[in-house]
Amino acid sequence: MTTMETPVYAQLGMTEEEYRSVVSILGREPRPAELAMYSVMWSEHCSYKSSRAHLRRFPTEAPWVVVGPGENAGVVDIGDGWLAAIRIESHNHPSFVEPYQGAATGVGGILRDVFTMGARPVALWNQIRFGPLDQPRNRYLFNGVVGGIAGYGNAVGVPTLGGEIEFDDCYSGNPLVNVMCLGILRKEQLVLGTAGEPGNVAVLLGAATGRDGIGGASVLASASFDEEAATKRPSVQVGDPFEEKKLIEACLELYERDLVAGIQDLGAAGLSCATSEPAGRAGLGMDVDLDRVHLRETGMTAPEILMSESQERMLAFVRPDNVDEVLEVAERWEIDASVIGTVRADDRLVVSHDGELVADVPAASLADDAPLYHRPVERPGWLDDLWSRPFQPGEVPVIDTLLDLLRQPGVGSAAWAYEQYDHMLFLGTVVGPGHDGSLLRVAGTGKGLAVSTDGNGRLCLLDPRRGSARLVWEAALNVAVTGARPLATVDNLNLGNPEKPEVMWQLVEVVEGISGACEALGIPVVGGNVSLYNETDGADINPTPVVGVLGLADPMPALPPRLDRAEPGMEIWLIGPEPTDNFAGSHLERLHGPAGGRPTAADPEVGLAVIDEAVRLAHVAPVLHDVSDGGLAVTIAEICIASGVGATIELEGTAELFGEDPHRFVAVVTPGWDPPALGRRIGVMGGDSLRIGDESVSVAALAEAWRGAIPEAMRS
Amino acid sequence: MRVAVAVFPGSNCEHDVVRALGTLGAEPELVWHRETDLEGFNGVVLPGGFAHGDALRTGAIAALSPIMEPVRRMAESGKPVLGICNGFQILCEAGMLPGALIANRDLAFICRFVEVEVVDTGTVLTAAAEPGQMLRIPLNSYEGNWVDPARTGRVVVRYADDPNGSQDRAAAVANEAGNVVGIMPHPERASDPLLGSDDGLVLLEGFVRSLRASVPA
Amino acid sequence: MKVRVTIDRRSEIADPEGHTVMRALHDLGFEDVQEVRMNRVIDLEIAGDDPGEVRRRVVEMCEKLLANPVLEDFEVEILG
Amino acid sequence: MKVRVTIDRRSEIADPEGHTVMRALHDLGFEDVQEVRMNRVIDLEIAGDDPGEVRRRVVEMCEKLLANPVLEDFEVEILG
Ligand SMILES: Nc1ncnc2c1ncn2[C@@H]1O[C@H](COP(=O)(O)OP(=O)(O)O)[C@@H](O)[C@H]1O
Ligand SMILES: [Mg+2]
Repeated sequence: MTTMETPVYAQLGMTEEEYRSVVSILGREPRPAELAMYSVMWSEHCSYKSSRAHLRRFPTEAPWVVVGPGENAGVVDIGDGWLAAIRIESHNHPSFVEPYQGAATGVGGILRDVFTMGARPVALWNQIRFGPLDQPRNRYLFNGVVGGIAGYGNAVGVPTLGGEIEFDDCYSGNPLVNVMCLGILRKEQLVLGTAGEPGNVAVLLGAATGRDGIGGASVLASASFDEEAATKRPSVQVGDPFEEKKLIEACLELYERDLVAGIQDLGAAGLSCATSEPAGRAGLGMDVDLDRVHLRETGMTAPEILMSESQERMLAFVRPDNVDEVLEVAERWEIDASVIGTVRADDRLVVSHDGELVADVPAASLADDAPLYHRPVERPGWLDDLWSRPFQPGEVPVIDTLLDLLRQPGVGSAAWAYEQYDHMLFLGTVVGPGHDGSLLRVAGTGKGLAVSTDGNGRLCLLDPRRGSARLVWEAALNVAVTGARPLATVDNLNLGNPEKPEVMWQLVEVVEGISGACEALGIPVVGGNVSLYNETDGADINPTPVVGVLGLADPMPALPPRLDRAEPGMEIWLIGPEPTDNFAGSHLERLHGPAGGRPTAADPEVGLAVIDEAVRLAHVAPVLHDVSDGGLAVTIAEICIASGVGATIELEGTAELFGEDPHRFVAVVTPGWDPPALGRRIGVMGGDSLRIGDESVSVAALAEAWRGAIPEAMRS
Repeated sequence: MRVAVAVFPGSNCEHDVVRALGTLGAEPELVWHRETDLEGFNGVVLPGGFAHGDALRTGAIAALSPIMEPVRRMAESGKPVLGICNGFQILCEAGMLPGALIANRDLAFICRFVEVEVVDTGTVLTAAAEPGQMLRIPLNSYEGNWVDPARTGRVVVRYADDPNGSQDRAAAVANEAGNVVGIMPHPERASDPLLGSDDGLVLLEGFVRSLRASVPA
Repeated sequence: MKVRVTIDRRSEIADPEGHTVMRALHDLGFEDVQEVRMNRVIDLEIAGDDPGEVRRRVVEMCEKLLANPVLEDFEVEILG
Repeated sequence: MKVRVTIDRRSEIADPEGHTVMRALHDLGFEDVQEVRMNRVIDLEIAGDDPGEVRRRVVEMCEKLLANPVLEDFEVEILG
């Protein structure tokens, strides 16, 4: 019925006003294929129409930035002729529809963003969030997502070094699945997503095109989520890590042999995006012949081919005299390739199908003329109420509280997940999952690259600006405890419905928080992603920005700190500011009830001094571990568990032991060292129990609680 | 002392194997799976990964690759042939080692260090180890559960604890002659203390020693 | 009772594994293979002797766990 | 021609997948399930119109690649 009345543009998710601007760009009514292209390119997911204006706030420049936001991945110079490429993406809605394939195709997509730049992907991370595991549906989603990440990442042959897992009611109807990838490349191998010059030939590489994802990822990620989800199911994309592996190797060979002028991955918006963006960036146009696209299904229409989100495809732009060689490389790696177009000297994107013209539009207009919304922004009225009700725990039983915290699936060991991921491939993982930041050695340079990602929806609900700034500081400190200095940031802004002014306010605050912290740290934002409409049946998720900080350890410590290197007799030091009595957003608060209060703000001056100290200590201390989820007591317990040694701690008080204020870390050192300025000695390693004040618990009992956290919850 | 490291579409540990063997004085060379001639090599390694995406059964398609003909000839003439992880699976599928590898008992991919014991030092992989020697080496597989209905396999390395349901706790298995060996954990990943262990070196050294003793094909 | 459940991936959903197997068959000289789809069979032994009731139970199992409704169709066959 | 190959893991060989599924079914309250075996089906489309010849070809494919004689038995069914 509705199809009779609803205009096609509206069925494709376009507003009337957007439709009118297409008409005015073209000077006529669009043809069906043209409308299809504009609708996907102008979706929220592809055009950032609600967020773009605000993202300009990010600091994006530094002398070491080679490519900032705007390309498929950010690229920074790490010296000795090497570059690092990094990017983060979300696959939230597809993972809710089909957790295994949703997560798997998310991994596939982020890998393509990185090897599109000429880089070999060397490591993956994931940041995943679900509702509580006592609900079977959440267990199903968690299991499927971890399975999909493992299934794809392992088979494609890129190690997954970790990430983070958070559980909260607000994700029950809307899990978050973010994935991040790091690649490295030689300077001369950098490739951009440009069509190059007129006459260049477009070669489509990889999987055959089917009806996958039509009305899929970009539409799914650009509208609210409700029961209608079921009807969107037929478009589920299926990942093929084997195809992607061959595609990676083939593309890297093309770059090495200097056979491509530019290349673009096919992600959301498929061919529509992969043809128009590179042409638009070059200020040129392109002739595209859809009859030459290798298809998986028969009877596909032009709009379907243009909108298809079939995975594992790349579009390479090649000088005519190199085409044969490119096709040979493809054949040797056993991937399909077809020549589908030629770059034009003017700015028109001209598409034909079945021998007929189906589209003729200005190429750049699909990206550049996308709508830009300045949606209303309003601070939520309920915030003051939340701030006025801080959680005040008073004195708590230390060991029972510690064990309760260790049993939380969001605090206890994540080994259940990361032992399903190959995290050792390439012999580069010096510090892998289960520590703070990951540390990879860069072969032949004496350097290390460190990465940490952090998110905390609850903290950001209570204060999106302070919360998101603290994420940057936390990630930076995590990188520093491996001996690396922060170099660049990527961010993934997972938020609710932008048509609500409160959600737009959260967006603005989050951008401000991240920007402020990055400026204080002197690091640029080199890329990111925005995922909006994370709401189900009208309820928005907590604002959940995720930040990833990349750091460079130069030189890499000879023996970088690890949690498992504490030995009896070593001293335990706490470095950082005195605690406050603020538990807003902490795990102790989560244990006891609703969120309340206003989180402590980061202190840039202290933050920088602490980071300096961490980098220095990373060259001498066997163990460095930052104080975060669960507070100091959990930090110490994790060192005891990993090292299999007890400890005696001479500290008391709920704030000292369970507070989660920023800028604090623990160092375990051999006695007689040079004490740090911001530090105090808080205890000593030894025995087989952890003793805090006059309470104590065996390390075995701590380990049992901590290791069992997720497995027990999954069995429930 | 040239050793071929076979590369199938979907292999991913080939560079790691080259690096580890290279530091031990061998001359490893990558060889694409379509190669039909391994003349001049003293031995061959089938590295880990997901050849052909593990489609159908892990190792099944790779076992029929052109390169498996010369690999088989090498094995028959007594030269050292080593399969690591996916390589072990390929050797079983090719019928060059007894049994087959099925999904892990708990139906999850396992990536972590495991303890193993060398129980047979009479093979090309274990020649440099002591009988009973305990090693800490990473396991990294979904189909690491070895079954051998005919019970003809020669178990040469055994898990200290059973991580995956493997028959006889087998972590490595050899043919009767001891020159063809498949191992599920990755010795090349335990080749540097900075990465957590160098216990795999004693195995790779045994293999390199066997290469040295082998005359090129 | 013995029950056989056949679970087929819906034809519009990509089947990369089937595609890889087809390529391998072509490589082995079986060029007459035009399509390969990988599907699953689950054989169950169920306590009970009322075929209607057993079928109802198994359909419920398929809907809850055995088949993935997003990707697959299933068929239940009572073997007796 | 459409051909269906059913590949059954022999009953004496462990089936961790079937075992896991059975446990999951028990957890969901389907306690009447006494055994679960996971097998696979390969659906092929083969050029040719002589059923005998097509069957011969497919049996050859099974022997060469599709089934592993150490673990599995196979059955070929011409669907037409
Ligand atoms: N939150 C953000 N912070 C910084 N850069 C961003 C953010 N969101 C998007 N970007 C940048 O905008 C560009 C376009 O992103 P997108 O269209 O999603 O790329 P792709 O098609 O490769 O997924 C990218 O360079 C990305 O890094
Ligand atoms: Mg991209």
